[in-house]
Amino acid sequence: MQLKVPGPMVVSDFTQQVEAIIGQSVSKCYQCGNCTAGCPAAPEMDFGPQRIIRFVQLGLKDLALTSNTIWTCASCVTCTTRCPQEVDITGVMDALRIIAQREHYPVQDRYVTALNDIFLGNIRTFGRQYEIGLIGKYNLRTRQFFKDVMLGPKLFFKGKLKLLPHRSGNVREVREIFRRVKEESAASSANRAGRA
Amino acid sequence: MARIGVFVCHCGKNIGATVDCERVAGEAAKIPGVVHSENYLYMCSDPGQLKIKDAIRDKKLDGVVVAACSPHMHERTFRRAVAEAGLNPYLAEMSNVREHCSWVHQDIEDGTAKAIDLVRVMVEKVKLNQPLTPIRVPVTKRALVIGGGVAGIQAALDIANGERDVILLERDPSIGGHMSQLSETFPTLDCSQCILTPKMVEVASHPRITLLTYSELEEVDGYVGNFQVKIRKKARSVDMDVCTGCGVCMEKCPVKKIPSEFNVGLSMRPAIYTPFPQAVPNVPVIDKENCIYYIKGKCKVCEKFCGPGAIRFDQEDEIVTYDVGAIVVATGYSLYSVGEKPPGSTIAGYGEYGYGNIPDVIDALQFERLASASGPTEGHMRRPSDGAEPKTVAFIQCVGSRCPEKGITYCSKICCMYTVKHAMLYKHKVHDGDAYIFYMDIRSGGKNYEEFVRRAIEEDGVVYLRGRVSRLYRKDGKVIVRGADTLSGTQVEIAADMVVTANATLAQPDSQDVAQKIGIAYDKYGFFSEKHPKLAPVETNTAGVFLAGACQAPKDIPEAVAQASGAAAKVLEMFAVDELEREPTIAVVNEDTCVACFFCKRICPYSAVEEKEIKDRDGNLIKLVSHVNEGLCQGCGLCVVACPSKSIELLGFTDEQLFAEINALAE
Amino acid sequence: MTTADSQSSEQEQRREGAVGPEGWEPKIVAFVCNWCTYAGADLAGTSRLQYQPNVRIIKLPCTGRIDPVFIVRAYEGGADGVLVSGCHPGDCHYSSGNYHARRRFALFRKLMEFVGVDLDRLQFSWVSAAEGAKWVDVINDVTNRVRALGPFTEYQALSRWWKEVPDEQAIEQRA
Amino acid sequence: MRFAYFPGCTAPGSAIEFEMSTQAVLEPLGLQFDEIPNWICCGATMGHTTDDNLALALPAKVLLNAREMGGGLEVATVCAACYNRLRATNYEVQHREDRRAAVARILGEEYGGDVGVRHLLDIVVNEIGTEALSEKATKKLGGLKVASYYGCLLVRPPKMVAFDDPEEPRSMDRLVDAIGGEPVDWTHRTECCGGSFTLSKISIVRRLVNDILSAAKDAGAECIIAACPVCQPNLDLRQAEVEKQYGEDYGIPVLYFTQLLGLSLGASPEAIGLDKVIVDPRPLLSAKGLI
Ligand SMILES: Cc1cc2nc3c(=O)[nH]c(=O)nc-3n(C[C@H](O)[C@H](O)[C@H](O)COP(=O)(O)OP(=O)(O)OC[C@H]3O[C@@H](n4cnc5c(N)ncnc54)[C@H](O)[C@@H]3O)c2cc1C
Ligand SMILES: Cc1cc2nc3c(=O)[nH]c(=O)nc-3n(C[C@H](O)[C@H](O)[C@H](O)COP(=O)(O)OP(=O)(O)OC[C@H]3O[C@@H](n4cnc5c(N)ncnc54)[C@H](O)[C@@H]3O)c2cc1C
Ligand code: SF4
Ligand code: SF4
Ligand code: SF4
Ligand code: SF4
Ligand code: SF4
Ligand code: SF4
Ligand code: SF4
Ligand code: SF4
Repeated sequence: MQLKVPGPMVVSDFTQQVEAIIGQSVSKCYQCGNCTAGCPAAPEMDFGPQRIIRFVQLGLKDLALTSNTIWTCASCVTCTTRCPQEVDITGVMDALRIIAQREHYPVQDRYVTALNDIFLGNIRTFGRQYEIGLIGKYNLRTRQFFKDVMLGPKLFFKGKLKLLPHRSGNVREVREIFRRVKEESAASSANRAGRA
Repeated sequence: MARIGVFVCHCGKNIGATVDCERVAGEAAKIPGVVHSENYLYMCSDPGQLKIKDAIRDKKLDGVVVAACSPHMHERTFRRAVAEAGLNPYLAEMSNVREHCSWVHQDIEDGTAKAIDLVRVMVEKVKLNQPLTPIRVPVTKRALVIGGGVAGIQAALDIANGERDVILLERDPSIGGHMSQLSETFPTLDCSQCILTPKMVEVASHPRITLLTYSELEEVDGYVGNFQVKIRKKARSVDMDVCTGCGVCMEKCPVKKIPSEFNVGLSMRPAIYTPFPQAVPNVPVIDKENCIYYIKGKCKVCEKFCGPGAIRFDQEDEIVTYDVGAIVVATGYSLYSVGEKPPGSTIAGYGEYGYGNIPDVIDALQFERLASASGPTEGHMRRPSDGAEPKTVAFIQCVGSRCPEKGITYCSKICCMYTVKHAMLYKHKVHDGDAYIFYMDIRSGGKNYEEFVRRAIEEDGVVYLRGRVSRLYRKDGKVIVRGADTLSGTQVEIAADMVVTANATLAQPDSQDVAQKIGIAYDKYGFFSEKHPKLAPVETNTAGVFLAGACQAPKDIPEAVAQASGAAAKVLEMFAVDELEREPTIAVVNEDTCVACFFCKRICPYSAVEEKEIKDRDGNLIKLVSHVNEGLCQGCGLCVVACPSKSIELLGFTDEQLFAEINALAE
Repeated sequence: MTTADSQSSEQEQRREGAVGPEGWEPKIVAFVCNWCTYAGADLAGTSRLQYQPNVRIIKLPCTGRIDPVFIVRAYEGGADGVLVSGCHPGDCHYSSGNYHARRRFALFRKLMEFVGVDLDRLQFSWVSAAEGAKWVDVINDVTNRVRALGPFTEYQALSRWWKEVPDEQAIEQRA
Repeated sequence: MRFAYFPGCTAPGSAIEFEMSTQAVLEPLGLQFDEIPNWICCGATMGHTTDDNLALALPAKVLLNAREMGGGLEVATVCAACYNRLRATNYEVQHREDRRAAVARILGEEYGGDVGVRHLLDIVVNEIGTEALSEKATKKLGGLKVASYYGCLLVRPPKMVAFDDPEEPRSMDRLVDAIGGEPVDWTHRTECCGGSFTLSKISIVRRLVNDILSAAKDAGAECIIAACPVCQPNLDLRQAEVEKQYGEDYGIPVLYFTQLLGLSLGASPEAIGLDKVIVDPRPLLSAKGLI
């Protein structure tokens, strides 16, 4: 691996892009490694959170966005809570996932994004979550037809899964929110691109 | 009418080339009040000075302006000459026509015009100058040293060996400070007690040193050369003159289970105790909070067994007052605790380390006691929970330091070095043990320090892991250490038998009170502020008060001792003269117009402004006014501008004088 | 270093571009502290650096000693520009005097702005005892700017205002 | 005490026993929870990992709906995940001008973070208080050894959510103590269970769940209580597969804290949904004479 600095590179666009989402400067990170040390998912990550923050500091966009780390992060907020420098690492992970999806980076982990899509799709349709639909659709999308097949009945017979979704009376409003969010996010990334 | 003399210097060609000195002298002669004006090749030479002296006598001058070089160069020279001629030296001023004029301009017209202006400014000022006498303050040639750690001990000995009296004030029952708790010291590994104890004994036996242990500072009054200090000698409940230090009382005392402060809770002490066997003075104190007699009214076992009959239950605190000329503050430091801090403190503990409740997680000072031959385990490595010899030890650096979230932002400076020392001492004692150090940086800038670190790694096999530790918890009698090594980019988990945390070095918790009593500044962490970070690192902003050791910033022993000797030299310098002479350009208050708003008091950086009561003959309070202590005032003039009723003047820079100067420049 | 000839031609050039009447030269009064700027100006001298001769120094122990009235008085006395210069923040010989001075100036400048006086007529700088060259730059800069403004005729407005609003709080309210 | 109640999506489904037991404790505790009309999902983890605007817009909408109920009601919720999202939204709009403006553009309405959000646990321990609780608890738990599991979202990040210490929380332990149980001292109170991966990354989940169960067992816990409908099923539903994978035998019932609370306040086992828990707690509770 090589980091090439072609010319003046004070703060890269990518760094600024992340900072605009988290509302904080990543320059505070002094690479102590505490985030990696306490991360429950670190053993499964290709780079620990500390190195992801470093990539962001140096503007190494491709490394950061193609790592499996950002999809392996459990959003447990352990890192942010213990970071001696108050860096919002969990927020950075979110920001990277958001950017990766917006900019259509090849997603390292389709399971996670598939789940996200279906989950949010459900909210859009029903205003609320529809659990059996979530599990069913998810398994179909990820082609894991038999996964958790044993858990389904357990829940079902305990009366914990409802066959019919329950809707919020707010569904129209919810769709409106989703529509405006899309506009807003498109506008803010356009803004950011414009500034760069 | 004023009688001013003006003397214009050519400085060879230095001034003469760009300033027409004759014309300047000629123009000066035309200024009202100037009765004598001349120019000469070298005013500072003997003949030049003689001209001034002669003119003063012949023309009965009451003011002198020398238009020459910068006053920073020759003001003293000319003031001395003027004084020799019998005129008050503060009636002479200089106009800077060389550095500020001839050397920076080339056009002779411009230069001459400017020189004339500069002379005019000074003439108008001098007309309003008043005779001043330098402030002379007598010096009490006795010093107070506060704090009996290695820094205070060194400062006290140096001053005492310079043949001056010293009062050494220590609040604990014995002197010695933190150094007496250390096992061996980096980078040479000499035994701390072995090198410190002789100095402690020397203090106790030095004829020039009055040692006040178990005593606290109550109050400081006065100013440089003339402080009055009040000290509370707390009741020891033991007669110092009678006690022989036999120690029988400590053996017999039925209270046995008080955690020893000296051993940082790793052993127990009785209610009557000396902190450690080599204590100086070797006289116990009774800890009244824990003594059965003081709690319940009966016991007195110690009294019964004390052969010489030294126990005094009825002893009371005693307030003593001393006059001292200088104060050395050497109150040292305290250590951060990973335990929860009281509400209101900006410093939080480490919840992820169990707030210090895991028994085999000890702090660095506890490790020193474990490693010390005179410690609770006689130097054997035994972990607190079960006394077993730990085979895997993890050391964690920067605990609380460089951690704005939970501790402080600064680097504690000494912990990198003492941690490597700890790992090394551990490896020397447990040959088959493993020592891991979690670090962020290794800061080893000091003579032979880096070599010491390399030795630990290369020869003793200490393993450094670069990363912080996120979590500690107990499992199966081990302490699980979850850390990281950022160099390999991996998470690290160690099942350790014992963990040692290098806790941040903090100021003493009461340092701000102490600073306020003495009237010195402190930073936001409570460390005392030096006068200048580079050029006056042992002085404070308060004349006559000096700093030594870790009370100013985290320091190791060599630095603490060096600063202590520096402070002692400063004290001896002050004591080399009988009177201190200070510039008389200080503030004075007009008590008639002062309205007692004390804006001046609030703004003065030197706490030189006091509230003064004006009483009538019967002692009834008439009014309160402001008063400037001439010993403390440094003459900055801040108060003058702050005063809404224009009741303060700065001598030598009065409003009247300054307006005269400004007006002199008007067309 | 420029020769006497080129120096005077430079001066002539300057005069050509000047706003003021023929032969007018700006008059600058500099209030400086004894410990930093005064010594910095000394250093400019010992280094034989050259600068424009329009400045007259008034020495004070500390910039904290400067009363805004001094500045008003300087303008009344015909100064076209005033410079206040002291130690860098944190370096004040009296530890905090320059902070107080800076605060006062901020307020005073607000007043000037309010009255409509060009702020280039009052400048503030930090020049340490080691900054002889900086002193030269500061003086040339101040002189040039004031020269570009021309003679200070509207000072009466300022002094009138000043007499009405003598204390800091009042300025703050006013401005 | 009256609150605007946000049940969250899991309450009527996979966490039905949490909902049932919550309803069962309200009256004895003197609490009135009025459901926010037409509430919508807060977006959960999926919201904030997909779009930063969506992450705030959905919860903000919920909070605006609550505000419309009038009376300056605070929102109460039992789901730690919802609690976390709602609190985070308040924090963000309070502290970031740009986020507040974006939310206003999306919702067509200003929201400044002024609707308070409380978790039921916070309300019980800090509003009702352990002393009052101890008086109301007619059926003491008889020294039942309980490991209180807080998980991530209830206590982290402290600046946004905390009513308790982020590393060493004790609210639930105090509650257990007040109703006569014995809170065990254990190490994994706040360790992550991998909740957000419960469907997508099962291997991580199993590892983390195993750590937690084993720590509870080591500490001698007879049961675990949770305050989050993501954690509870993770520890309960997956216990069998974890046991199989790691060759352990835990059999530790994992309950919602409201279930134990309900029990001590005299609710019937049916009312608090004890039959819905996968690792059946009834044998343990009946052996203790509690049901
Ligand atoms: C774990 C550890 C290991 C270390 N190892 C080494 C080492 O190997 N080598 C090395 O060079 N340095 C080492 N140090 C650093 C060393 O301890 C300090 O440099 C040294 O002790 C500083 O001395 P001091 O006199 O300034 O302060 P202290 O030792 O703290 O002494 C201050 C004294 O002042 C007294 N005091 C405080 N307040 C008052 C008051 N208000 N009135 C009266 N008395 C008061 C205190 O009771 C104390 O006796 C170590 C430090 C630690 C924590
Ligand atoms: C690049 C650089 C940057 C630095 N920046 C900083 C900084 O920002 N801040 C800071 O605090 N420090 C800084 N320092 C460190 C600083 O320079 C030293 O701390 C300081 O100069 C040491 O002063 P000294 O008097 O001990 O030694 P020196 O400055 O070396 O003075 C020794 C003097 O002794 C004379 N001498 C030597 N031998 C003899 C002899 N046999 N007989 C007679 N005279 C002799 C020499 O000619 C010399 O004048 C910097 C150093 C360097 C190299
Ligand atoms: S814990 Fe914070 S400072 Fe340390 S490496 Fe992680 S982000 Fe950087
Ligand atoms: S939030 Fe993500 S990166 Fe941070 S500790 Fe949890 S899993 Fe690891
Ligand atoms: S008094 Fe100053 S200017 Fe005059 S000769 Fe002496 S050094 Fe030169
Ligand atoms: S027994 Fe008496 S003499 Fe001996 S140490 Fe105790 S007090 Fe002193
Ligand atoms: S009187 Fe106090 S100090 Fe003396 S022996 Fe009894 S308990 Fe100990
Ligand atoms: S000296 Fe070393 S261990 Fe101590 S705070 Fe500084 S870097 Fe950390
Ligand atoms: S500021 Fe002036 S009026 Fe006020 S107390 Fe001081 S001297 Fe007196
Ligand atoms: S001149 Fe300065 S030091 Fe003296 S009293 Fe006034 S403010 Fe204090």
